[in-house]
Amino acid sequence: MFLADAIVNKVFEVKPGIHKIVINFPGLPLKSEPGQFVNVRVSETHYPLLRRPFSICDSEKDTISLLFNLMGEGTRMLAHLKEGDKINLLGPLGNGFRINNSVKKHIFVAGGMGVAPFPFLKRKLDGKISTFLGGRSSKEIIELGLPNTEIATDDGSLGFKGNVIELMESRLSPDDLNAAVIYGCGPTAMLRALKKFSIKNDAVCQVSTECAMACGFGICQGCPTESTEGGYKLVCKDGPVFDVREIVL
Amino acid sequence: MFLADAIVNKVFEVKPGIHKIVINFPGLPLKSEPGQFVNVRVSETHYPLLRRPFSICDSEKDTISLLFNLMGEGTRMLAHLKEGDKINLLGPLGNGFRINNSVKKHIFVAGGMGVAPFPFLKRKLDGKISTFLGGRSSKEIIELGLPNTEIATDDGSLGFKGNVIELMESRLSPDDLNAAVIYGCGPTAMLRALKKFSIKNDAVCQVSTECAMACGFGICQGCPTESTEGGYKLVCKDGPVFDVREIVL
Amino acid sequence: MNQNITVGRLNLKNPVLLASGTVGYGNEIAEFLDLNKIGGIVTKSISLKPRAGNPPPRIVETASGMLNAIGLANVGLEKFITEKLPYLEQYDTAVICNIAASTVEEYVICTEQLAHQKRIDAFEINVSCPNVKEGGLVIGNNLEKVIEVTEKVRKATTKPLFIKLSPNVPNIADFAKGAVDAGADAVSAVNTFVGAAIDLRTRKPKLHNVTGGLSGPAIKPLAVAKVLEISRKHPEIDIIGIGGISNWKDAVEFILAGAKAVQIGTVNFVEPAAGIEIADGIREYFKNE
Amino acid sequence: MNQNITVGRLNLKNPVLLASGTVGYGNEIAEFLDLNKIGGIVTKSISLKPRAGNPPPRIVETASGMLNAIGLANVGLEKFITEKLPYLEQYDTAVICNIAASTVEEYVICTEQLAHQKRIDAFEINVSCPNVKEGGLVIGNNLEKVIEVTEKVRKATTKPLFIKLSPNVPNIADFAKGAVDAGADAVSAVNTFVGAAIDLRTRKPKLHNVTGGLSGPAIKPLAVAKVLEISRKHPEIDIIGIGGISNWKDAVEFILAGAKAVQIGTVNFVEPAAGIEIADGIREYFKNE
Ligand SMILES: Cc1cc2nc3c(=O)[nH]c(=O)nc-3n(C[C@H](O)[C@H](O)[C@H](O)COP(=O)(O)OP(=O)(O)OC[C@H]3O[C@@H](n4cnc5c(N)ncnc54)[C@H](O)[C@@H]3O)c2cc1C
Ligand SMILES: Cc1cc2nc3c(=O)[nH]c(=O)nc-3n(C[C@H](O)[C@H](O)[C@H](O)COP(=O)(O)OP(=O)(O)OC[C@H]3O[C@@H](n4cnc5c(N)ncnc54)[C@H](O)[C@@H]3O)c2cc1C
Ligand SMILES: Cc1cc2nc3c(=O)[nH]c(=O)nc-3n(C[C@H](O)[C@H](O)[C@H](O)COP(=O)(O)O)c2cc1C
Ligand SMILES: Cc1cc2nc3c(=O)[nH]c(=O)nc-3n(C[C@H](O)[C@H](O)[C@H](O)COP(=O)(O)O)c2cc1C
Ligand code: FES
Ligand code: FES
Repeated sequence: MFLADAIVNKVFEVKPGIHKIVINFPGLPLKSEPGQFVNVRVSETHYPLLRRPFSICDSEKDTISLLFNLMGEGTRMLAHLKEGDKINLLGPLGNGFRINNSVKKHIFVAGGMGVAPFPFLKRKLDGKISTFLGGRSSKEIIELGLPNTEIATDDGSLGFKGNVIELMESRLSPDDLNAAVIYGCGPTAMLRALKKFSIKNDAVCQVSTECAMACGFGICQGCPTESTEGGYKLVCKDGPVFDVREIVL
Repeated sequence: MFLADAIVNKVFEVKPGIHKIVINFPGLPLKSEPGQFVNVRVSETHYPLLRRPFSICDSEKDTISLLFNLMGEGTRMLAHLKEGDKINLLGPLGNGFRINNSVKKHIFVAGGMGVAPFPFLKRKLDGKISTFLGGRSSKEIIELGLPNTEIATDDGSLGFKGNVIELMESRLSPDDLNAAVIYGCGPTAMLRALKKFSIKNDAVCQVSTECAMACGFGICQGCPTESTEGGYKLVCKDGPVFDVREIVL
Repeated sequence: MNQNITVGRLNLKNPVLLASGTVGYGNEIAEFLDLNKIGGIVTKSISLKPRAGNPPPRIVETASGMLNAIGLANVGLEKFITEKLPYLEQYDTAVICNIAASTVEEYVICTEQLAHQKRIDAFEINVSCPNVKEGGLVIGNNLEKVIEVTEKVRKATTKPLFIKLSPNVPNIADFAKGAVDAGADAVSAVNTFVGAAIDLRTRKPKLHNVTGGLSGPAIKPLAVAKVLEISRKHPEIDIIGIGGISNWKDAVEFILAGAKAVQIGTVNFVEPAAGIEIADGIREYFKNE
Repeated sequence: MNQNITVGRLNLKNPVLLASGTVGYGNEIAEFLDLNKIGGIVTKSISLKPRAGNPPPRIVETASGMLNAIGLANVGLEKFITEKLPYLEQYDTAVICNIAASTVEEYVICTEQLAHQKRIDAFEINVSCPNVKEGGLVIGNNLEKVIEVTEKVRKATTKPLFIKLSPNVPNIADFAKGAVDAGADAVSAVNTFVGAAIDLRTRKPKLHNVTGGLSGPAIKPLAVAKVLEISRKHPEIDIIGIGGISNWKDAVEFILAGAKAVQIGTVNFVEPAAGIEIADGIREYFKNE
């Protein structure tokens, strides 16, 4: 695990309100797995106080990139960084996607910003990938050149009109699903529907979850998610990626 | 009085640790008097919370400039501003130097950063000006091209070896002092010595003082300085410039 | 939500009040903010005689907050009536006169002498100043004393009466109940929290008074919890929420926690026009109610 | 100042301790900071039986601070002894075992069962958790209860005993005195302050538990004032200062205010290696004494 200053390579707007930051951090890419995250110190002052967690969006040689929405003060500060600025990172953190390259088909299901971890995941997978992106409208759809992308929007402003699970349902046969692993990331409502869908179709499914975090590495107990076996699991340490059947959504 | 966003023109280091910021603020220069100050919002967040007061160092057409030391978080943030950045100012605040151009001689006495208000004051004065700059060492001496500058350093690393009051004493005759107004700005210890000197020599003397401030415009009562008549005066509203005989130093 | 509200029998054109001690007597802040657009102004605590206040330093900045130990510097009752109150005649906004005192008797005399001033719409009794030896937390942290002051001051005026509570107690809801049962129309919650800071160079407290009162964004969660405690235990009590409000969202938080109106303090030092934006933001948030 | 200090009969190689609940049982933080270079570690509050803790959300960030309502999630006494304590064998640092309980009896039983663990150098009794219904502030804000717990726990162990005080009272010095008179070797001051935050979208409290404990830089001035209050009234009492320390200057402030040692909490989440820098900074500041 690393705890160090890194150097900003570039920051740019992918589409309105959505930014990508590329950070030079020798060593980190090699140690990271898709689905893991980094905890970023966005300010050198006491405001905002806590680090901000972001999924590793992609990782190449000595750089990692993060994709983020402008939510509040922290992401605003990130968006204002410039080439050459220093930024302190802690990571890689958590458990990423379990990779099984013996399966024939990989299915990415992302709601809005949930697309973030998939470019990195794509790099580690063999076999066919299908990508389903969902959002309320075209504004929320972030296309990152993922394989075989199909899009669903609630308002029909782009692609299929309806939610992303309905889109999947209409595109995938039981045979597809039998031989596939589904990787989901997005809002809880989407993950909940995805869980139902996976169980109904008896499909293997891993989901990346989110939760307010104070530390990101297991010392504060601030990030519980209900376990299906009773009690809690910690999103930062036991997750953020869980088998969809492990947790209550 | 103004309360508005202004645009940074430039920020540069005058000498190590000492910066000048030039700010474009149409209207402000015309309304300002030497010795007045502006209260600067250095951060858009809650940290640092309070505005930071700075003397107007100089003022031309549509710009004002501030000269500052790196003290803490606030001045660090100021130093990091770039051309075109927005900055919120409140000012001009307080009572500046009372200008009487019927006197023959003006004497500037500055300790370290206390030189800040004098370039602006110089612009408003007729008659001969003598400038005395003091500091612990040459590092603390900030020369701003003021007329007839003489320098004193405690360690003798530049100019006269000794304090600035001793330097003045050795340079000025009772006649000089009779026909002059002294303007002082610097650490309290220097102002205290200057007060003694002025009283002994029966010289007119105005001093610019400092004090921790919360508001800068008279609503918090946070900036009292002891009045020689008993009770307190407010540095932000009654000052920051006082007749040296008005206040207990 | 109609902006026009009533808190403790006092009608306000909107729920935003400027807090005592953070806007003097209104004249300086009026340069930046139209007092007509504000629910009301709470004047700097007035005492029977003028007070010079504590020696400096009186102010220390802390993380997202500030400590003050002003020590109730004020012009005194007489000058307040002759010099300060007339200025507020020109404005159509509520004037709440805040009173501080060293003894129970002084609170009563002060209130009596101000009770018939037309320009005063309500009284707020400051029993919770952390920066004075007498009359501050000696009263504000003592339930019997707060009840005694309230009962006696109640007899001195028929105008709406608010008691400004100390947050430095574990059971503020009992104090609120005590005050209201003793005749207060509403409670103002809260005053500042006792804090201190030490100077590493001198090795002494930074404030001459040793301790001061903490205000600003740092205390918002603490103040919200105090309001919540009162409103959940005693939903019938009218509360004026105070502590760390710096924008309309913060103000709405207090209203959702159970406050009928709010006061803004420290933010006035940083953004003197904030009151207007806060009133507008609250109106917008509740516009469909 | 010799870094080697004694607080409440406990010898420490330096005055920096990692606060309970902010470093678990030491293993995760050990990746970032050499525990051998720290005065000691206070373990997450241990209760007789394992506790799952409160439902989420448990964390809310505030201005320069954070609210937590973890609810004492912990592995329970048995697992602590068998799985957690052995890990700390390898380190030459003080281990202070923090105990939480719902009843006076549970505190006593818990301490008894742990008293003979060799790796435990001292006990810290948490009577001041704001996030549980029983055993938290019901005890911590009640002087008689604090005295009762201290007296009884004192009989259960001969090891150094610290009582962790609630700051949510107006007279913490009385609590410190009560605890020490009842047999405590030192007091830990302070635990978190009760706070809350409301969500503007749901209009409900952001924390499932409604209120939480405020920690971080925001509370530093409040915590320093509490330490100052104890040390000025009772200079003979050993104090461990806690609250909002994020660098060595903050730590020195607490020491100048009268603390013999300090604990650092929230900063560990942001800068997990901070403890070392803080210990170094303190050493440097006091090097000529
Ligand atoms: C493991 C993990 C991975 C993440 N990966 C990404 C990512 O790749 N890209 C990305 O844009 N974001 C990601 N997030 C969310 C991201 O951490 C938050 O958006 C960010 O912390 C917001 O910081 P802020 O200071 O800008 O906003 P804040 O001021 O902290 O919050 C602004 C608003 O956003 C809400 N908010 C804050 N955090 C979250 C959250 N986790 N989920 C939903 N709403 C929230 C707040 O309640 C508030 O209303 C991830 C979170 C986790 C836990
Ligand atoms: C009317 C007035 C005019 C001023 N003009 C100038 C000016 O022209 N140029 C300039 O450089 N500074 C000036 N100052 C001082 C300036 O306001 C402070 O240096 C600044 O606020 C420090 O902010 P900071 O956040 O960088 O430091 P902080 O973190 O606030 O403080 C860092 C350190 O500096 C100390 N400090 C803070 N304020 C002062 C102060 N007023 N005097 C002495 N020490 C202080 C603090 O105690 C602390 O130790 C003026 C102050 C006043 C009241
Ligand atoms: C500088 C200063 C002076 C104050 N003076 C008074 C006062 O005279 N009377 C009073 O009742 N409250 C006084 N207060 C308390 C405020 O009215 C308010 O209760 C407190 O600051 C919390 O609100 P805030 O966080 O919005 O500032 C003062 C606060 C500050 C910061
Ligand atoms: C997430 C979290 C969990 C905590 N858990 C405990 C605990 O189990 N027992 C305890 O005595 N104190 C607990 N505390 C309180 C801290 O030990 C400390 O007293 C408090 O956080 C103030 O210090 P700080 O501002 O440095 O964080 C906890 C604090 C936090 C932030
Ligand atoms: S965020 Fe601290 S334990 Fe998960
Ligand atoms: S700084 Fe507020 S009155 Fe002077």
